[in-house]
Amino acid sequence: MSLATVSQWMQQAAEAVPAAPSNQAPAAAAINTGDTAWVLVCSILVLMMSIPGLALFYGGLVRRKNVLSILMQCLAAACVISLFWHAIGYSLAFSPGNGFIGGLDWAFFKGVSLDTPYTNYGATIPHAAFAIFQMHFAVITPAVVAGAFAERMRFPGFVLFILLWTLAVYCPIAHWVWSDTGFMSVLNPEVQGAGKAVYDFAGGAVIEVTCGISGLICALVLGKRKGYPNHMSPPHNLPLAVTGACLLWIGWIGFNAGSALGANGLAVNAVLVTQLATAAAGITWALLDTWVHGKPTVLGLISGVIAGLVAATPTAGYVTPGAGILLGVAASALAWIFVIKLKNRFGYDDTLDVFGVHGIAGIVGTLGAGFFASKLVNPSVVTQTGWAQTINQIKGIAIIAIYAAVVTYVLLKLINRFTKLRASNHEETVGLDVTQHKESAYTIID
Amino acid sequence: MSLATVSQWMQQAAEAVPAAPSNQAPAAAAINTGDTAWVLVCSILVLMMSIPGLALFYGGLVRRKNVLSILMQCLAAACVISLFWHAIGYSLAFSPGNGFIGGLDWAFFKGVSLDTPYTNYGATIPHAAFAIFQMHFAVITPAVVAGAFAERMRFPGFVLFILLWTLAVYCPIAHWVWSDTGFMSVLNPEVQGAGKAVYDFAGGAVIEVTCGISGLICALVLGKRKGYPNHMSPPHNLPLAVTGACLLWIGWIGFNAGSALGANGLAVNAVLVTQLATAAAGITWALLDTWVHGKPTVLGLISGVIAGLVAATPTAGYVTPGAGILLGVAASALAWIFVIKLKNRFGYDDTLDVFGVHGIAGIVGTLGAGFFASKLVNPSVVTQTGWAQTINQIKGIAIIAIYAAVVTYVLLKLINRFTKLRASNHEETVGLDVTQHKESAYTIID
Amino acid sequence: MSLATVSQWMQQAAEAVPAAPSNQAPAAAAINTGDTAWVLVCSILVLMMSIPGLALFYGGLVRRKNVLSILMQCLAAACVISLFWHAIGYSLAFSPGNGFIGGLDWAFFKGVSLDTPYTNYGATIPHAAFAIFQMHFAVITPAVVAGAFAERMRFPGFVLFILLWTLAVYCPIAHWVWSDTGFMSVLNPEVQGAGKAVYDFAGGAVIEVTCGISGLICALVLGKRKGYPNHMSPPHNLPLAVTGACLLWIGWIGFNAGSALGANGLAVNAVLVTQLATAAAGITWALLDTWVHGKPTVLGLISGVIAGLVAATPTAGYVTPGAGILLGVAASALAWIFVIKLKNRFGYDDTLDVFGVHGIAGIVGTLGAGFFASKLVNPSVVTQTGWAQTINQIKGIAIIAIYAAVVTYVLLKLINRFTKLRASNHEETVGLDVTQHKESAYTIID
Amino acid sequence: MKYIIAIIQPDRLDEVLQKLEEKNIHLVTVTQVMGHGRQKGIAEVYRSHKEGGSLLRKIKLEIGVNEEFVQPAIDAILGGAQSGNIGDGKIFVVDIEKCVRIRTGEIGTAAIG
Amino acid sequence: MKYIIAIIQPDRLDEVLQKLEEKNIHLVTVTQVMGHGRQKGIAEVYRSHKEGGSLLRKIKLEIGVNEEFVQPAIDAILGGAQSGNIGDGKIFVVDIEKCVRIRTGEIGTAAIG
Amino acid sequence: MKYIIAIIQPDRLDEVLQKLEEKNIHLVTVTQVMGHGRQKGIAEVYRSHKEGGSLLRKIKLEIGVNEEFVQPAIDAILGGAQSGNIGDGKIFVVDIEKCVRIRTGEIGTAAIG
Ligand SMILES: Nc1ncnc2c1ncn2[C@@H]1O[C@H](COP(=O)(O)OP(=O)(O)O)[C@@H](O)[C@H]1O
Ligand SMILES: Nc1ncnc2c1ncn2[C@@H]1O[C@H](COP(=O)(O)OP(=O)(O)O)[C@@H](O)[C@H]1O
Ligand SMILES: Nc1ncnc2c1ncn2[C@@H]1O[C@H](COP(=O)(O)OP(=O)(O)O)[C@@H](O)[C@H]1O
Repeated sequence: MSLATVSQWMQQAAEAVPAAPSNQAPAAAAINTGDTAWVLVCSILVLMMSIPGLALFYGGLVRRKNVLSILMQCLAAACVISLFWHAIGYSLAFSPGNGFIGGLDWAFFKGVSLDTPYTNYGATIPHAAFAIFQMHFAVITPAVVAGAFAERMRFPGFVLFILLWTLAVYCPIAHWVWSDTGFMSVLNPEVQGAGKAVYDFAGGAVIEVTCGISGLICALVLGKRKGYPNHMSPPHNLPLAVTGACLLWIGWIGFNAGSALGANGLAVNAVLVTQLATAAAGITWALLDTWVHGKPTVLGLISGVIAGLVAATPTAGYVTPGAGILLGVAASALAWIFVIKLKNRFGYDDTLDVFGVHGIAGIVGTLGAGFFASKLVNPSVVTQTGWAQTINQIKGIAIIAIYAAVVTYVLLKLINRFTKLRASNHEETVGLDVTQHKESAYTIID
Repeated sequence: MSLATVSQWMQQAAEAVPAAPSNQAPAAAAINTGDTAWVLVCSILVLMMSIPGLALFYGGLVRRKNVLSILMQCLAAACVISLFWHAIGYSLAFSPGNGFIGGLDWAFFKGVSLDTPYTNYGATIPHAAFAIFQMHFAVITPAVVAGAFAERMRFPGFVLFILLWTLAVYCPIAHWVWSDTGFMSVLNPEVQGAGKAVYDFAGGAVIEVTCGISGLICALVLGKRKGYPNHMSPPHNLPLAVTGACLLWIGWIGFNAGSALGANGLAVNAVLVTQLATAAAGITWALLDTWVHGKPTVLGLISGVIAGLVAATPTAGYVTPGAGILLGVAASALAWIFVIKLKNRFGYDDTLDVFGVHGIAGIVGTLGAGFFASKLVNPSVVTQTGWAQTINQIKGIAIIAIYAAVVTYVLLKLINRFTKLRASNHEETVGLDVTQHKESAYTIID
Repeated sequence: MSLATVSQWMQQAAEAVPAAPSNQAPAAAAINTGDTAWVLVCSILVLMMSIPGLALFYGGLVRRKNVLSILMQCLAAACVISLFWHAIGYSLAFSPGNGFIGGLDWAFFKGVSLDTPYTNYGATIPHAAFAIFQMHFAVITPAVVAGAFAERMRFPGFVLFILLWTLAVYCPIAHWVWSDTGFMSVLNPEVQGAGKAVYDFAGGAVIEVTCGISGLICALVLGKRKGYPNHMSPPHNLPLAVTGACLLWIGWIGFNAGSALGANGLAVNAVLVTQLATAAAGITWALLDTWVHGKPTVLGLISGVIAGLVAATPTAGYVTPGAGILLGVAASALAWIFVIKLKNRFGYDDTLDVFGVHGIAGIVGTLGAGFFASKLVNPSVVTQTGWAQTINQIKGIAIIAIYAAVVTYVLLKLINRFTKLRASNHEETVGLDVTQHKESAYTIID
Repeated sequence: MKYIIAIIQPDRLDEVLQKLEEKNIHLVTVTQVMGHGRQKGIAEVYRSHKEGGSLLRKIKLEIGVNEEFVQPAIDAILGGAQSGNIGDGKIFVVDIEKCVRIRTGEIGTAAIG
Repeated sequence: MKYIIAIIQPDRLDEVLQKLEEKNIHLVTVTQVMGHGRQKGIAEVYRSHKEGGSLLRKIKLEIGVNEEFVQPAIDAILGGAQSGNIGDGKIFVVDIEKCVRIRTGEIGTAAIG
Repeated sequence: MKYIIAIIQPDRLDEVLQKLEEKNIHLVTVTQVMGHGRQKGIAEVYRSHKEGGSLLRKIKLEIGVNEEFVQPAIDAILGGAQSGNIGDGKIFVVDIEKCVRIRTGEIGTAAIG
């Protein structure tokens, strides 16, 4: 085989995965550069949420000996899930298929145009821009789950878990709610026409509830950390956690407002709702802390901030700022009650309160997105609001929660047969950084 | 009262705060998605300046035991002022009113359209996008002031202070200079026509001078920290402060260039002036440090950078890059002289040199904005330049400074009657983190 | 001389450096706000790569006593090179001239319009936006080189070095490859017509190879650090380095996709290729580490990520995602082999592996940009691909490498006559922070 | 009165403190130190540079006790810190001449506990 | 020659150093340590987890002195560190056999100051 | 058995450890401390505030040795740490009553090395 042949073959191999043929002529006229710029920037902001945002937020909250393991998990999610999403994830989640799952037509972004829109997913931006935006949603979702089993999951098991979980949990659920053929999607004309769609603007159910429930199952299956709950160390570096929380806030604006898929009025509403719900939620938690502990804590305030961002996620493109504020307050208060008051009674160890914050606030937000959905905000999709829609939301949440719980459980049990998920006693006491990655985060002598 | 009634009532309550009716038909044609995307991105950048930018910058410079208190103050400003701005701040500052203050017509963003412009505040972007952009200006302003009384103000007093200060100091001053009815505003046809407007592109007077003067008053009223000036600790974490300064720099480009309210030539000029003035100012401080101390310090360089950013704030949309560089050098040199040479003689304790850096550089920049304002850069608004305009600027600065000083003083005295502003001796020596927030920033054993 | 005269003179001086007369009438119609917004945002992202991205990445990897020196070097590059670029750098690199170097017509951005395009460098964005975007490329390039001589170069020598190096190495090379008169530029119709152009989308050769080779020369000329290779400390703060690496990743998307000079299909392709190549490269390094050391290390993964970003740099606008993934894997694997296996044999001390990572991956990427360049991705510029083009790339790399090596060597020897480049033994053991900047990064008692 | 200085593995701190409590020894001062010893540690890897582990993280305990508590303290430390592996550390006992409780100014054996 | 080891509250460091200066004791070595004692500390709160304060931040001072400075040193420490609250800490005095000034190689009582 | 406590300049740590190795002293415990002394340090500058250097970074070494190693240890420390400048530090030698190797429970002179 001559060198030229090899090279030709390699080139063909490379082109066999074409980014997209760009000759779907006339529709191209619809592309708007302002909308495209906005969605690309938002996709960068969403990536920033995972790395370094979430990584630092979680990393600052764990012990010194486990901080690298958290950073590594977030980085691994960014690497592994990006490739997976390009390969088959996007296609499974968003390509036309049945109500439950998409097909493989868009595997390796085949047919996902670089310069023409797929009208249902953004009529004014290239289809591939939408697919990239969604890629970063798929990246952050399993990274959020990691907070539930922080400080005690072995790394090989983690990688296997996020891969299978994205395949079996995230892709289907995203398909149900957001694809144009999903069985509870507003984009599915039949479902929407029948008034059976679930409103979830940027992922209150798809991402937050799914994360919360899956995290809870992980925490239960993996068991408590040694010494929990009596001998826990405080967060090793709160400024790091605050930095992460701030970057999450910043990025989350792109997460929610980018979901408008254009630099339009809906995006503006989403920015506003996100900011106000978050602010209200942060204050709520701080006040509750003050009431019970005498002082507002920084960790409390940023926990409230996260709860508010979560609550804004499903709602930002459906409700008015006033409703957003109400939901921010409610989500933060309920998350607070759960994390501060109820959690200790149940005795499971959800390390960084993925269920308590993301799960609870995700449920509150998703219910609120139905209840408060307003035609003034989102004229195109709203056919019903109030209680009628809230019932749809409840159904949606229930189906998603049950599905996520069952499949997560099965996956954990399955993976555990191949590679131990839970760190050994020795690995846990010595720390995951040294035992899983042969590194220490900080030197202690100058 | 039936459940349905309650729910209806709640929905109405939520909608009673409508984001904006979107049926102000024809003007909508003027919205430009590129400009909208730019302003939304810039508003995110400005939020990033406060959290985590300023928070880390200040946080790294204080002692280990007070870092959380700084982070908390910046976060609290982001939460509290966002809600306040939406409720009444924006309306007071920008809605039509008399020359001194706006009305309440735009309270809760009523009538602030999501998809049509308010021509005077950006003819090509939704009115609400402008209001959001300004929200983040209102957030960062009191957060900057916090540097003056860092390490010694109790948290409850702080929250009360920023709220009242934004109401009574910031909103009026913003109205005077930036609203279309303000008595020194270029947007007020009468004022501008009479050649009496003050040129302040992004807030050299409105924000920086106001902060500097208010900070000075705070430092004087609260008194010195224990041990000042002889027993001060060095910054506890300079890399944190550098990270913050870098994020301030990054975000400030959006702050200045976003004030062009579109992705246009003015924005490009603002980016350029900001970058060059900042670079020149950083170098200036480093050279002065080298001259006096023998070495350029990192803290010095970033102090110069901040001075340069401040100097670029009022000027970025009025002057050429050449003038920007001159002003960056001048602002940095004068701030240096003040902070390094003069300050110690006065014997007040402006912890993080809010007056020395923001106040001084803000004055230099605002004067320069008048003196160097060029029709080539900003054809629409310039009616006069040079000395004539500089006199306007001096008047404007004087009025703002006196007003800010007096009202800040009154507010501090007032608040102190309800809640002690100054930390007790014990709170100060133990540190604000533990005494105000019941948390420590870092663990010291792995 | 009256005061008025002085002031007039000063104003003229300021205006003598006009940002640009804006009356090049009709072409203005071509400006697209979406494209402009995108390029401005990307230029901010590229600045974020240098400060704080690269600064933190490098800063976390050195010893505690040298972290400030790294931060200072990155900040100094941002200040010094910005001014230099505005003064003459941009003109030398991009203004029409001969094949080797540009002229001085665009010195101080004279004639670089704020609101009309220079069609060859972005037909839909203001010329000055392009010049600003390129400014940040010029800033980061010498900052990357600094990794090679970290922990041992004196600061005055450093400043002199980056200034002369940008003048004598970077500006010419950028001119060759990217200006419309460069002798290996695709924008030079003669060169491109003759099929002699080098494809380098965002700087695989211009930036990465140049950095790698120059870094290598610096490492050789300055000699090893004391104790190298046996008594080296581990990175003093890996979470800091990870934060920096994440910000590099985030910013690099803007670096590569901004090079499309618009929010278009090419930008979308660049985002996608960058993400996938980076992800694949990160995983590759982690797998190789696992294979040899038993565990995937965090430092390894982020090293792979950098290698992937480097590999995507020249290719992002020329190849398909499939080819991008292949190149990411190849670049990471080769960099790994070099850094982990070969480097120790050569016995030079390239502190942070500038040659091993940037140089090697830059070569791989630049070769791949030629070999895999696809008309589907970049219809306008591709006239030949495969081996024919790869030969061009090899020639280009060779010329650039030799030129960079020779000139860097001469500069170092020259500068050393005026100011010692290498820190003294005492300076090195005590640390550069205290000896070069009179500061310590961290306090050790609360 | 004796001053007990013990160097132990960091992951043993919790258990040692617990064992000491069990013996009614509540007052301990803990310092983070680096140990240079014959133990090699889990090899850490930083790119091309493998940390042989010349300085490893350890915890130092200091405990001032009256004579009758010396042996219980040693037993407690051994009980909590002994794993049988290289790197477990050392206990040193030094004589104290004087002990003062700062709060009260009390001196001697009454002050120590 | 005696070696004085004192554990004090972190916020007392400045005052103790000042009092020592007043007694002409200039040479001190300071370490950041964690104390395990009966003091409970200001309760810290981290979400659902309340720090009872089992290990609290303390400062350890070490001072080598000639006999005649022992009592002045103790007095200075008491003067600067005593607040009367639980957690004020302890002072231990240990005998030194030998002292060497590294700079000069001097030995004994001349070397210590 | 003696307990040697040495305060040295941070930049001397590597050399001291090496010299100790040469004398077959392998077991050392290292702590980062701050020294208050007559040395003024390289003045650090933070805006208007010049650090006179009242507390400077130092390294503390602790070495438990049998009698015959006391002098070699002192020599090694002097050899590695002496620069002749103020701030070089001190060496203190204290008597050890008892030494236990945690790993084996061995006691006394056999345990120390
Ligand atoms: N003689 C000694 N002097 C000071 N520190 C010691 C001494 N012996 C042991 N150590 C400390 O104990 C730690 C463990 O010692 P090592 O020799 O590794 O294990 P082992 O005692 O089990 O043989 C060392 O790292 C050191 O910190
Ligand atoms: N016997 C001791 N041995 C070692 N450290 C001690 C001893 N007694 C007190 N300490 C140190 O002093 C600190 C204060 O002691 P504590 O019992 O809380 O207060 P008080 O001495 O006022 O009763 C402790 O946290 C511990 O670090
Ligand atoms: N008597 C002492 N007690 C405790 N620490 C001491 C004593 N003497 C010196 N040191 C430590 O040694 C360091 C160096 O001492 P210094 O007086 O500056 O230098 P020199 O010993 O060369 O005169 C001090 O910072 C301190 O940490």
